[in-house]
Parts: sequence; structure tokens; C-alpha cells
Amino acid sequence: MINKTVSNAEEAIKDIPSGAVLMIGGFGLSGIPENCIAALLKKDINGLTCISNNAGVDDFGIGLMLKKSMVKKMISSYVGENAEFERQLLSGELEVELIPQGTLAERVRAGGAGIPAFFTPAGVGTEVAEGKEVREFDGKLYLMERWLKADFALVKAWKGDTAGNLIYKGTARNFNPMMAAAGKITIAEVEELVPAGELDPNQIHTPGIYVQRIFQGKNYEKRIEHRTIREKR
Amino acid sequence: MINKTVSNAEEAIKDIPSGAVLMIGGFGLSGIPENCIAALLKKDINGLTCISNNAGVDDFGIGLMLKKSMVKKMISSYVGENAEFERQLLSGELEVELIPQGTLAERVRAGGAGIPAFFTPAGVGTEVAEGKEVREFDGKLYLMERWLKADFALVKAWKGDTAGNLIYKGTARNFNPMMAAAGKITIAEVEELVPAGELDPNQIHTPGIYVQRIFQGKNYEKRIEHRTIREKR
Amino acid sequence: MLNKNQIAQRIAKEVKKGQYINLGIGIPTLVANYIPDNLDVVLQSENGLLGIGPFPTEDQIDPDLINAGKQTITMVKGSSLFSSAESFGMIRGGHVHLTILGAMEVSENGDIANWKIPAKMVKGMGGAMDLVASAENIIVAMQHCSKDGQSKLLKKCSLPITGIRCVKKIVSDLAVLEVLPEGGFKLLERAPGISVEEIRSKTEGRLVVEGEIPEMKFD
Amino acid sequence: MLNKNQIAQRIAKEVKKGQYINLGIGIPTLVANYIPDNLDVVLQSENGLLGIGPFPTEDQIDPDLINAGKQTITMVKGSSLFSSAESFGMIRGGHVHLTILGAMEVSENGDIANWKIPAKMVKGMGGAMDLVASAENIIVAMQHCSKDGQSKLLKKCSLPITGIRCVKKIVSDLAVLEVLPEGGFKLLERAPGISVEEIRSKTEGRLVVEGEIPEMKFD
Repeated sequence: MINKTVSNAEEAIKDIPSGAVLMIGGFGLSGIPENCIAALLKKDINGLTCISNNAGVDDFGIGLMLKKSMVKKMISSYVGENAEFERQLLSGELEVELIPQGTLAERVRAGGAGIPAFFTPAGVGTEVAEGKEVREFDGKLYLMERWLKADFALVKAWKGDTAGNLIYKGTARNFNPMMAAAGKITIAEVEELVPAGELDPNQIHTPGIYVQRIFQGKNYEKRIEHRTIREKR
Repeated sequence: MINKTVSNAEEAIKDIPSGAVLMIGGFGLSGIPENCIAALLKKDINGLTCISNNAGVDDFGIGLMLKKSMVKKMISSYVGENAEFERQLLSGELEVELIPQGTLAERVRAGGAGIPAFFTPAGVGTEVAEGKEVREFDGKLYLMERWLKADFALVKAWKGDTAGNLIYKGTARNFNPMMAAAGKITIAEVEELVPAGELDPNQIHTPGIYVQRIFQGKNYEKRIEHRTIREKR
Repeated sequence: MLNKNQIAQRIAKEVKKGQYINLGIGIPTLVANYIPDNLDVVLQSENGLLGIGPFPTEDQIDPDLINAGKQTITMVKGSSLFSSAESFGMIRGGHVHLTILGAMEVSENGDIANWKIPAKMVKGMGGAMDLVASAENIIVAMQHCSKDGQSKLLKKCSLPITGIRCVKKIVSDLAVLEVLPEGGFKLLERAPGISVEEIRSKTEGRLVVEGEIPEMKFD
Repeated sequence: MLNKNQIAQRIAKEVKKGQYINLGIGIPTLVANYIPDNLDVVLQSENGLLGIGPFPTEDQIDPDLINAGKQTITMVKGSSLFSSAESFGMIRGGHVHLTILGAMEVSENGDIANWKIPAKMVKGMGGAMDLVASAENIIVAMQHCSKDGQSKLLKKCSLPITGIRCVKKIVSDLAVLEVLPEGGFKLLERAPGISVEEIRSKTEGRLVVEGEIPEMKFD
């Protein structure tokens, strides 16, 4: 099987140009491609469109890209917890398309799976429905939604192999599998990279066919947004 | 978590009535719910609609249900390897709806995932397109296809737990996960049933939410349709 | 007048054995504290988990295990993990029996507004629009009135709505109300010490009162 | 005239390094025998496997591991297993680079018929319609003529078609041909000992012959 390994984040993202459409995995700060984002921050590019469920926080994740004014447009479902984001949005610097979370997940899934459009009940009768086809099936109303694809998808997994197969951990899976499939070029960073053949084929979450480049990331911070604990009994 | 265990196949399928719409997992003879089919054969019911990629062979799988004239209609993608099937079809005893395999998989997936309709390129310009809406997206033609659901879905997994979580093995996974989600009542038979908590949550293929009844099957024959081997070197 | 914990406690009584439930952020999260163990319910987190457990102890914290409110959590026995697409497939496909969420406004025909205050709050809808469009039973936890005393149970929502004709029941700090299929808030229970008259005066939408309205009971 | 193995051998030359390939039942399955290892290609089985290995030895046989032709198989290192929905998502989404399949008829505009003979064969299309509607490159392995000498490379298919305008290349027992975007079969290579004239006489659709047509070479 072809070896998709690249040496590091810098090499993996070196051909991402200004104006590119990116998908960035993660939910909140969980399962985000920290190494790729750090490498992007070192590049002199802008005008990016970022498709990501959230927009990071002020000093972590996509929030850092916003601070550097690299992002022209965000396509997300929830963008709270980010003052710089709110400032850019209200000032008109940043274009934002807000999409129901399930619709976002399904549009990305559709992009990877070759489904150009589908119907969902989410958003019927709301401002999300503006300009969209509404159709009744079996007595209920649905909106037609289109697929989403990206020039580059940046995903983060727990384990990966040189053939590009990925296994995620916990709720850090979230949007990563669909984005891996919807990127024209998909770049995967993993905590542990092993030779092809070492992962159980039955436990792969993202088959290697979707991944064009893979590398072992380093220094994962895995910032926690809301640290909630209980007392030990 | 609620315990979904029933004692055996007979108990699991006892309320399946004549005229029910069934989904039956498997591809060829791999990953088929052998125990449930055997129990159905002992019941005096007929007029069933079976949604299954294949129709078994003359003396195994759904082929046995056809022989007993329990099936009114098959919804499948490939029904070769079955003389009795062909006889019933040509004589008009059996109604058959043939669907491209990917469309079948996606229609079942849509049924489980609450997507009433979607667009696919498969079948454009062929007799499969007859009576269906054709629509152009980004310069390519697509057919609109509807979801499929079932009164009962019968699926077969390798391991399962009392909460209904399932893990499949090898290519015996095939249609089982989507069917598990698209059944109003989903009955899972497994080779090994363990208490909730013994399966790794990260390795579950079918979350227990989709499964209403589960039991440990017995005497799996796992018939091989084409035994192909090579000489040991 | 109920406090947040009492609202959560009252909502917990609506839960049935073996249900799969999605709890929204805020008061709905508190509901988990009042659901008896023997009901064997399973809590879904729309970011990809069935089987939310209690918050972790210090040494159990795992940054790769959070709920939809981005709080660190644990898993119970029998949990499963999955992608966001699978998660919303579950929600949209009607497999989640009950959704409990907060609201800024509810209208008498069951419309809900809880995601946007124009020119003021632009955080996004998250999974709320999918949840309200999909779940077979939606219960809202909310304050009956705004801080300046305006009713939030309205004839028609004034804020951008999240979903239409979807709310089945409301537990507010003043009352338990059912949204009637034909429209209108049917008063089911009063908070301890709150009169029907007070509820009527604080409900802008059509209030339906039939017979004697009991006070809520807490164990 | 090529035999089945030679057709497979010739098709194998079309394979490029690192491709993901779906091989249909029959001659296409034989192509695997001729793809050099150093090309690092990955074979997809649409019933849920990437990374088909050789047939098993007697003691490796696993009834839970079959290909789309229901034959027992093995897996190579780096394989992955998945559901039929994921598998056809891969196919439909254009992730599979090359599809090689058999045909009963091909028309000069690239239509293919390979699933049904009315009133005679009603086995179903299986995954063929999805594959031909989705793959970016489709190569057909076929006999140039029927047993009674009728051309199968036609102006228009007479049998019910599987997909429209999708076939890019044909390797028959007589020739290698490209289907031109504007229609027509462009002759690229002749089977050893077969003349252009013979190919012309056995091709009902428009045949385009430009310059000298080389004979196929086999190593």
C-alpha cells in the first residue's frame, strides 16, 4: 500500500494557498488539528474559508487564525466563546455562515459520499430556510441542503498508519471522519503513527483511501474549555 | 442501561406478522441473521416484503423463505444464484424491485438517519430512472431517491452487549449497520453476547440505541458461496 | 417560584424507563441529577457519545471526552462513541426519544426561539435546530418572564425562531404547561404558592385552564 | 485474438501507482494477477473492504471475509473494513480512481450495458450502476463480438443500459480502443495478428483509425 507519510505539519500544509477552502476537524477544542493550525499560522496566507463546527477560543485553535486575519469566511454551527470573532463579525471583516450542526455534519458527509443534495427537517420555518427549496415528504416539511467539499481537509486522529487509516479517541472523533472524506487533499495528524498492518482493519474509523498525507504530530496541548470535576468519593 | 436481551430467536421474532416489511442484513451469505431466518421459517406467516441486498441461495438464507412462499416482494440489488427465485419471478408469484447496490445502501442509511430523500448519479439514463425526478447539480445529472424503512430489521453481528451495542467482523458488516438503524424494531443476533461495559465504546459499529432486542445465536453454519483457495507455498 | 434545580427536578419526572435523552446546556444538564438510576435512561451528547456519566474526578479528566457544552465528562458502562454525522442521524432519525432544552421564547403553537438575539447575540444555533425539528418529544426548561417582567410564553415569537410547532411541554419557574396541538398553553401544574391568576397575568399567549390546577409536588 | 488472461494482462498496464481500484467479476478479477507489486495499488471490494489480498490457503479460509463475487479472500497489510454505505460513499464520492468491469455491449458514446437481458437474465445490477456513474475512469474488459459473430461495440446499445457516457477505454479480445468524448471508438492497439480491417468489420459503431496502429506488446 502506498506510503502517505510526510515528515511534519509544515511539509503537509506547504501548498495551501491564500483563498483556499479548508475543513478543520474538531468540536470545541477537542480533536482539532493543533499541529496543522500552528503551521498555518507561520504561513503568510489569507482569504481562507474555514468550514469547522466551532471557531476556537481567543487564544487557541481557529481563534488564532482569526486574530491573524487569515480567515475571510467561517462556515460553522456555533461560534461563541470568542470575543475577537464577534468583533470581526460585527465590524463586517468576517463573513459567517451559520448552519445547524446536524446539517453541517450531513453536508460534509454528503460531500465525501458523492451526494450533491439531500433533505433535512432542521431549519424549516426559520431564517436558515431562506432561499432554500422546501418540500413535503410523508406529511412533514424538509429543506434541501447541498454538499460541502474542501480544497484541503485538516483532521486529527489518535492513531494512524502509513496507509492513511485512522482511529479516533473518545469524543475527539466528531467531525473528523466526514471531513477526511470531503477534502480534495486530506491531511491527517495523529498522536501515534504506525506502519501499515499494525492497526486492526475492523477498528479503522477512517479508511486510508480518504487521506492523502499523514504525519505524527507533537506537543499536543489538548486544551480543555470547561474543566468540570466532582469530588472523589 | 436498559437490558435488551431476549432468550432466543423464537422470542425475538414472535410478533412479526404476515405482511410485515423486513430488512435482512448480509451480503451474499455473509453476515446473514441465520437464527432469525430459521425461526421465521417455523412461523406460519406470509406476504412479507424483504429488503435485502441478495436473496440467498436455493437451500440457504432468504432462499428458504422464498421456497416456503412467505415472501411477496423482494427489494434487492442482486438476486442471482437462486433458481427458485427466478421461477417465482418469471411466473409472477414474486414481485421484485431491483435497486443499484449503492442506492440501496444509501436509501437504508437515509431511513435510519431521517433523510427522506437524496440525490445520486447511479441509474441516470437507465430504466432505474423511470418515474424519478432527475436534476442537475454542478453540471451532472442525478436521480432523487427516497428513504427505506422497515417494521423489523434482522441483523447479525459478531459481538454484542446487553445494551444492544454491536461489533461486526470482516466483510460480514455490509448492510447490517444501516439496517439496524432503519428498523422500527431491530433484532440483533450475535455470536457472543457480553454484559454492557465489556466492549470498548470506541470500537462499537452499531450503537445500542438502534437495537431493541438482542440474543446470542447458535449453530452458525456460515455457508460459503464460492470457496476459492490457493495452494500453500 | 421554582429555582433552576427545582425546574430540573420537575422535568425529571417526565422521563420514562429506557429512554434515550438529549439534554441541552444549562438547566437541562441539571436534569440528569434527578433521574432515578432504575429508569435505565441513556444520555446522548450530540458531539458523539451515548451514555454520559458523571463529571470526572480530578484523576479521570480526559480532554478527549467532553459533552456538547464542552465540559469534561465520563462514560457509563455500555457507552458508544461515534461521529457527528452518526449522532445527528440518530437525532434526525427519531431514535432519541426526548429532548430537553432551554428557550428564550415559546409561542402558543409550539414554536421555539433560543438561538439568536439580532445585533446582540450571534453565537449560532449549534445542534438546537436539528434537535427541535427531529425529536418526538420536546420539553422546554425556561423562565416564565424576562428580567423586566415580560412574558416569554407568547402568541408569536418575537425573536428569530429555532423550530416550528415542536415544543410539547414547558416547565417554567411558575408552571408546567402542555402545548396543545390546536395551539394554546394548557396549564397542568402550578409552582408551590403561585396562583392561576399570576400565571395568567404572566402568560401572553392563550392560556387554557380547565378545572382545578394542582400544585407541583416534590419528594 | 487475446484470451481472458491476456485481456487482463493488457488492462493491468493501464494501472497507475497508488491507485484505488474496483475490479468487477470475471476477467476484471484476473487483472489483479498482473499488477506489479511496486505500484502499491489498493483493491476495493464494494461489500466493505479496501486491500483485497490473494485467495486464502485452506487454513486461512474465513466465511466472514469475501469479495463482491462472494469468493473467499484475504486482506493485505493496511486494509480497512467498513459498511456498504461507506463503501458506496467512497465510490460515489470519486475516491476510487479506476473501475474495471465487464460488458455485454458498449456504444460509441460510452454507454454500457451489462446487467440485464430482458426475459432471459434478471439477476440485478448489483453495484455496477453506482460504479459506472461514479468512477472517474472506467475500463471495460469484453469480447468484441458475440458467439454468433455480432459486434458488441455498437452505435447504440440494444440491451437495457447500466450507465450513460461513462466508458473511457475498452480492451477486447481484438483491440484496445478509446471512447472519444465526441463519440466513436478510437483504435489504439491491435491484438497480435489481428488486422485493422478485421477490427473494422467487427465494430458496428464508428471506428476512428488514425495513422499506423501498433500491435499490443506482452512482456
